[in-house]
Amino acid sequence: MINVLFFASLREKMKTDSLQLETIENETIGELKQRIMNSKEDWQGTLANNVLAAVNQEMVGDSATLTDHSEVAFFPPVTGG
Amino acid sequence: MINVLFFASLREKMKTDSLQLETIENETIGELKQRIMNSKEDWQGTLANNVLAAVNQEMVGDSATLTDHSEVAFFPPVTGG
Amino acid sequence: MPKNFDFIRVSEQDFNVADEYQAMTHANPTDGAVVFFVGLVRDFNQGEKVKELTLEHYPAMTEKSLASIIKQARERWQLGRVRLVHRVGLLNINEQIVFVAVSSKHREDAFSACQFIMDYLKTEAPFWKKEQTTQGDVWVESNAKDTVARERW
Amino acid sequence: MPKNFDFIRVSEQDFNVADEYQAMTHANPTDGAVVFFVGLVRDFNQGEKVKELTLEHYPAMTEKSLASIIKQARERWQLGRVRLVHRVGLLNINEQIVFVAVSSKHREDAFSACQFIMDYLKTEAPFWKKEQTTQGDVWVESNAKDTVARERW
Repeated sequence: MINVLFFASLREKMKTDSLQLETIENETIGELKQRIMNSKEDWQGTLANNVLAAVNQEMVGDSATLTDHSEVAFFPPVTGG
Repeated sequence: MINVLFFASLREKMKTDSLQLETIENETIGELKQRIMNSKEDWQGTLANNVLAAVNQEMVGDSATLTDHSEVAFFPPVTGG
Repeated sequence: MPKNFDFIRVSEQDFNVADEYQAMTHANPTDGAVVFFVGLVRDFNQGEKVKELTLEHYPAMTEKSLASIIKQARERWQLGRVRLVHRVGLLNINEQIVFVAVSSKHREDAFSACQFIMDYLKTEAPFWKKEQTTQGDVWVESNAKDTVARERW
Repeated sequence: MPKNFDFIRVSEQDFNVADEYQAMTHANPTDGAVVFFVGLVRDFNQGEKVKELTLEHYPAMTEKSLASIIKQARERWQLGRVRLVHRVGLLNINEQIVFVAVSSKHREDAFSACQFIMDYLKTEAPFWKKEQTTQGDVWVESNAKDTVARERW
């Protein structure tokens, strides 16, 4: 399984703060985004633009690959400080 | 008359903190330096290098001209902060 | 306290600049320069009158991200102590949000590192602001200027 | 206190960073960024162990010079409050020498202006340091790096 977290405005758009998904071998972040967006009518387009990703609490690009038990987070550009 | 002040290491080299000198019409800072250095054996060379000048509390170059009652200050490069 | 000491705190609690400053300078005779940044809640942002602000973060990632930013700063400049405090939760106008302090033997290094840490924090650390304004609740949009500021390093 | 407020003090008295910070932020809801610099007496300078330090200045010129530096900073950046405190007289190791604080709506402006003020102060304001070291009393030599730092603005 992989654990997927959503934060801030993206959490509100997704109407959930997390998902538990099956692990797919060698899946990339870009592919995971597609899988999530395709899984529910309301989620279409939500992860398409201006979404950052972290795997195991480190920022990654769309080409990063996932392994079993990865913690994946999706969130909008950060606005702290 | 013009009032000439010396600060910091230059004051110690000159062995005085001030001089009262006759005003010479249109004298420049460069010329005043020469006049002072020539006026006493011990002062030869003291104002030749690495000396900053202020007239009426504003930094000036060697070409600035003096008027009666100017307050002239000579000092080494500053080291505050 | 060791010479090269990093301190990071992410908390709902406010911080006291006097205490933070004391922690930077106490028993630290080698660092002649200390630079601080404090960020506060402004009453206007992106054109709306702000009443209060909520700061959300990604707890498991936040300190890791801040530690990595400080580590990068240490690789670039010769630094003494670094302290970084960031608030989360509900904040009112004029409340303190973030404190970054850097000490160094050299003021140039302290200034550069403090600014670098803020620029990276603004673009990499997982915090998000939601403002309660007279026009309703709005998530703060990220600022293109912050990305530009980061790119120069 | 007016929004664009300059405060300059040259004194033998020590300053309190907490009070200075308070004066920067109290009733100041528009400035989201405050940058401070504090310079302290180091135990080593130019290779000698320093015991204490005496700061001489040119009283009639000092505040005039500092005011002119702040004025130049205000012409370049959009600033809120500026505070500058500089000590003179006898100082011990680890004592505070100088405090510069700048508030602004924009952190970039606050950082640049604070650094600009320090760079100019280091090369234009009429202060001179004499260090009492284990090797005797020595006037501090001006630093070529400070001149370079100033030239970039």
